[in-house]
Amino acid sequence: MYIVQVLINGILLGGIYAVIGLGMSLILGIVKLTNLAHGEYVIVGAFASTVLSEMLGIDPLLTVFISIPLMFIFGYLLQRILINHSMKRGAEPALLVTFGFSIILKDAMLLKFSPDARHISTDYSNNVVNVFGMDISILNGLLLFISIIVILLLTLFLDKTYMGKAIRATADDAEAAALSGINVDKAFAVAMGLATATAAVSGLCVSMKWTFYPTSGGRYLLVAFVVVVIGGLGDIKGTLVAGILFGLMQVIGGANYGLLISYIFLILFLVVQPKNLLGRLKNKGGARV
Amino acid sequence: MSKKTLIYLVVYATLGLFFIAMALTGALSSNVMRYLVQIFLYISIGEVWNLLSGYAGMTSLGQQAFIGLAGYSVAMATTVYKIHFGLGILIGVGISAIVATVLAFLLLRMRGMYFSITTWVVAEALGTFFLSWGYVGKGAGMTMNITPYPRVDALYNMSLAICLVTLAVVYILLRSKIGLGLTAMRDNISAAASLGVDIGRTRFLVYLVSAVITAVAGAIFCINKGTIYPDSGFSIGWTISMVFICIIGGVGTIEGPVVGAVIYVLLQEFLAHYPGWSNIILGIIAILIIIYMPDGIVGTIKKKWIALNRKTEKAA
Amino acid sequence: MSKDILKLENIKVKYGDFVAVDGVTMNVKEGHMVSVIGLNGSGKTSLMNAVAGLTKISEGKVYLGDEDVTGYSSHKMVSAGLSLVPQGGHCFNRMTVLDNLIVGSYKKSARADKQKNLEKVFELFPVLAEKKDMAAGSLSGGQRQMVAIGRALMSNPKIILFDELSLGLAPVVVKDIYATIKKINEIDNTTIVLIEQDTRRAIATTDYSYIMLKGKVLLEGDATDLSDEDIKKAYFGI
Amino acid sequence: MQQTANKVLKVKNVCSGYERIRILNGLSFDVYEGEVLGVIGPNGCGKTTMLNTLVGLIRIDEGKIEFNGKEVSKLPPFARCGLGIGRTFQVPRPFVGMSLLDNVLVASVHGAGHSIKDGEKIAQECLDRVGLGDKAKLKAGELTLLDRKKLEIARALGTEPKLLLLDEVAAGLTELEVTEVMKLVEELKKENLTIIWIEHIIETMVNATDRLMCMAEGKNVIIGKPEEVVASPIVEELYLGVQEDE
Repeated sequence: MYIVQVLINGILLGGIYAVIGLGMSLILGIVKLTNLAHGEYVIVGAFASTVLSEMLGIDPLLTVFISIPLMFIFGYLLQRILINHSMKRGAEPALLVTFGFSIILKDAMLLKFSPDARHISTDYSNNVVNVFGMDISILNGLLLFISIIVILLLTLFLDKTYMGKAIRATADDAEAAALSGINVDKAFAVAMGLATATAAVSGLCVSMKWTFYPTSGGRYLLVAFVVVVIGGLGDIKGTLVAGILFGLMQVIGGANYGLLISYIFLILFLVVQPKNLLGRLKNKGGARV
Repeated sequence: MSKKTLIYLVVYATLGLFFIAMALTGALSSNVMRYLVQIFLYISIGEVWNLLSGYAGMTSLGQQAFIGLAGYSVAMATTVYKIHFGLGILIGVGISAIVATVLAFLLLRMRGMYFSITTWVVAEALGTFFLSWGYVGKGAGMTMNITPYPRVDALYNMSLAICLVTLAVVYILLRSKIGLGLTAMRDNISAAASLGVDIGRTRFLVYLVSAVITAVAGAIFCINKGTIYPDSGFSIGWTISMVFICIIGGVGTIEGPVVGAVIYVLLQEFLAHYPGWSNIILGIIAILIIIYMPDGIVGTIKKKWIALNRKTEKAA
Repeated sequence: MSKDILKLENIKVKYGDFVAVDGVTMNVKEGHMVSVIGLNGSGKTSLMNAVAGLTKISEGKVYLGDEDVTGYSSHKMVSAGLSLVPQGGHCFNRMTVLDNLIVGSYKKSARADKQKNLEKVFELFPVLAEKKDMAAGSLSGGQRQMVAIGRALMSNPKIILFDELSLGLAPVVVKDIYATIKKINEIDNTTIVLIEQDTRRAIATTDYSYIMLKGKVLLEGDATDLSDEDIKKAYFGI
Repeated sequence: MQQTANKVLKVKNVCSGYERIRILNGLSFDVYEGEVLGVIGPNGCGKTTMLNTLVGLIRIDEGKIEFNGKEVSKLPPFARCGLGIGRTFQVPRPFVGMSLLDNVLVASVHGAGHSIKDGEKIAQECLDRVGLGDKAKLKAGELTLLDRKKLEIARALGTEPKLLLLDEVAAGLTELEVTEVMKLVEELKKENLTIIWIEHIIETMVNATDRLMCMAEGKNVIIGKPEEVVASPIVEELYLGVQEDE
């Protein structure tokens, strides 16, 4: 029974990890940019939820309706004004610009919010329901639900809308996309906006689930990397599976070794094959995911 | 030896001798010495990061691994084993060299962002490991137990020594056969490979040299601070400083990191008056330089200089 | 009867100090099929990429109808009515054939005609209708070329530039695609510019031809003006 | 005469390409010692890919490359260079931040294995041979295209190759400049180097090469005496297209 409980906890956490990885995955897969500031975006999202729920006195879950559009505009403008420009100088300058940006954001948050630990707690934070003898945290369930909604909406957007198709086309072949009438700079900016919008959601999850600091960004950036590398670039379903895998690692490893296990896993992974595991298994026809 | 080489050597030797003489005569106030310690150490780690990123195309975000390893080596040597801190530095260098060699097997197969990310993850993993390792005091860290504790002039001598050694090593390396290949790799890697440069071996050597020098400088940094804990020793902040120094000064030149380190330390000192703002302003400066002055200060001046020379030649 | 739809005035394209196109002037009449012929390195692809806004024009002017479109980026060119089908087609390999075509109707003014244009494309290339839900990357080279052509048609272009359609394709497939292009030209009176290495086929199919060598137009004229001998002399020097 | 000469290079059924696109598709040919083998073929037929595969910049998927009786198919580029395969790039890739002398020095030190001191002398000689001797101190980034092309050749010579691969040395140059580069290659021929030479100007290739190979779709279509190859119907068809009466 204990094992089933661990599995359930891991899967519930997996949704959060998947959304954290999702934003990273979008940018890597579409814009072909390693965004070292993604962890800070998550923390910005966490502060956004904290501040909004305090200021407006609303349930933290509702803050996403404000923080998502705000974060989208933030990401869109950032890409349009700054990053598109630096990407024309090559991959490395762009990488370093995002690195610089992560530092600026982190210290700006330190300045504004002090280095203290933060956490949003609600009346239902610690409530548990019992289903078939298993304890299921209501909060974890809610967060998983939100995560899945976000993943679904994003998939729908990319599959069904003109802009979504344009973004996928740009990811496949930017030159051919431009020749089809797509403004590639704009497509990139929308993709970045979507990525920062997912960070608003992961920020909410982080703020309700754990304590966070202005300096926590690096940790979530690494989480995002692990999820992306395992799940594959720009592969949304793969990201969900990888998120759950990561969640299980955390639950099994516990507070002390969870992170370490995933780091080692990631390193081994990168060494063996810097592509993605799920994709490879798919190609070989071995995995059913 | 060309005229240019001679000028370089004379300038370096004069500066080196000047700083040595300053130490011997005791003409410097301890305050000035404190800045110079920082500058010398940052020059050292900046120079080797420049070798890695600017020449060999290996943008490492995990050099702090070697700073942490060396710092902990000194701390362990002096507190647990009660041996001289110099021996501790040597042990730190040895451990760093071994770790670098093992890592090289994994890292040198990777390209671009995968290399960058893996170096960072390795450093983070080490930090996380030390955080939960009771033997090294977990998150609380350790205090250097050195008696008598080295004073600022001793630290000055040590950091001046490592700085001069680093510059000499980098200079000789770049002048050697390996450096020739390395500079070629910087400009065009496939052409270099086609002309007979062994890319893999060159990369390994550069990685090893950078690990060793970063370890020595890191050990002195930690002795200067007096304590080490996982969040300081394995902090990404070390890499941030290296990146800034090289971007501001200019990657791919010897002089770049020297200029960058001086500006970095002075700027940080100046920005200390505005607590909390220093990294923000440094970050903005770095981004502006990447976009508008991609060759850094030294590179831009060099280009302007060449353009100016050409103009006067044409005019003549 | 017809006016010029595309006018190139003394176009130069440089990459650094490499002069790829060295002062080319062309006038393409509305509804015509025109070919630009040359060996590789002659500058014909550089010229077309620059006209379509993929690379920068160093000197000269481009007019589309009466509009000065010099220096327009690619997506603005498409909006203005000029499409380029690049060398090798370049499909969005991970997207379905249908999605590839829909992306072609991305520009605002073409969206309303999406259904009509889709039907037209499927009529021209029935095989694409059969495979519309397959990933473009899984198609054969000729079929990918069809997707690229269809995608260009989806944007209601006034003029389409085709860069080396026959590259790497089997002769039978090439013949089919050429026939289809002729049809496109006839149905909608769409102006066509073919960039080709295959001299004889190009001259025989089009109304007017430009032969380029080393960045310049060497010969121009219609099929009666350009003899095999002239061309051989230009190419082989014999 | 050629038939009795040694085979320097044997290429057997070689396949290679990028990621999922296969460009060379069963390419086979031999090169005899001391000859100049010209390579022509329409755009996209795999000429440059062939050079990249021969020097090891692109991994070989199938087939075998033998150089002087030794299989080199799996060796990294620097090792093949050390055995004596030198090449130029179609679009020159100078080390822009280094002087011309240092550019060639990389070749003579790493490729040919000289000490820096000896290497400098040899590098200067190589620069003299291509007519860049007086510009040795200039930075390579400041050169005109013609001089960059010459530098490509000087660097390739610096590796002291037994087999020299030339990739479109004339592309992008004006007529006058082409003549100058051609003269340079003529001189190299006299030194009994074995050369594989890709070029588009068929006219010059007919005069300047001993044998001519025409490629299409990653294969060797025809190889033989230059006049015969140019006159063959296959080549005419490849370049001019099929004669059709419509």
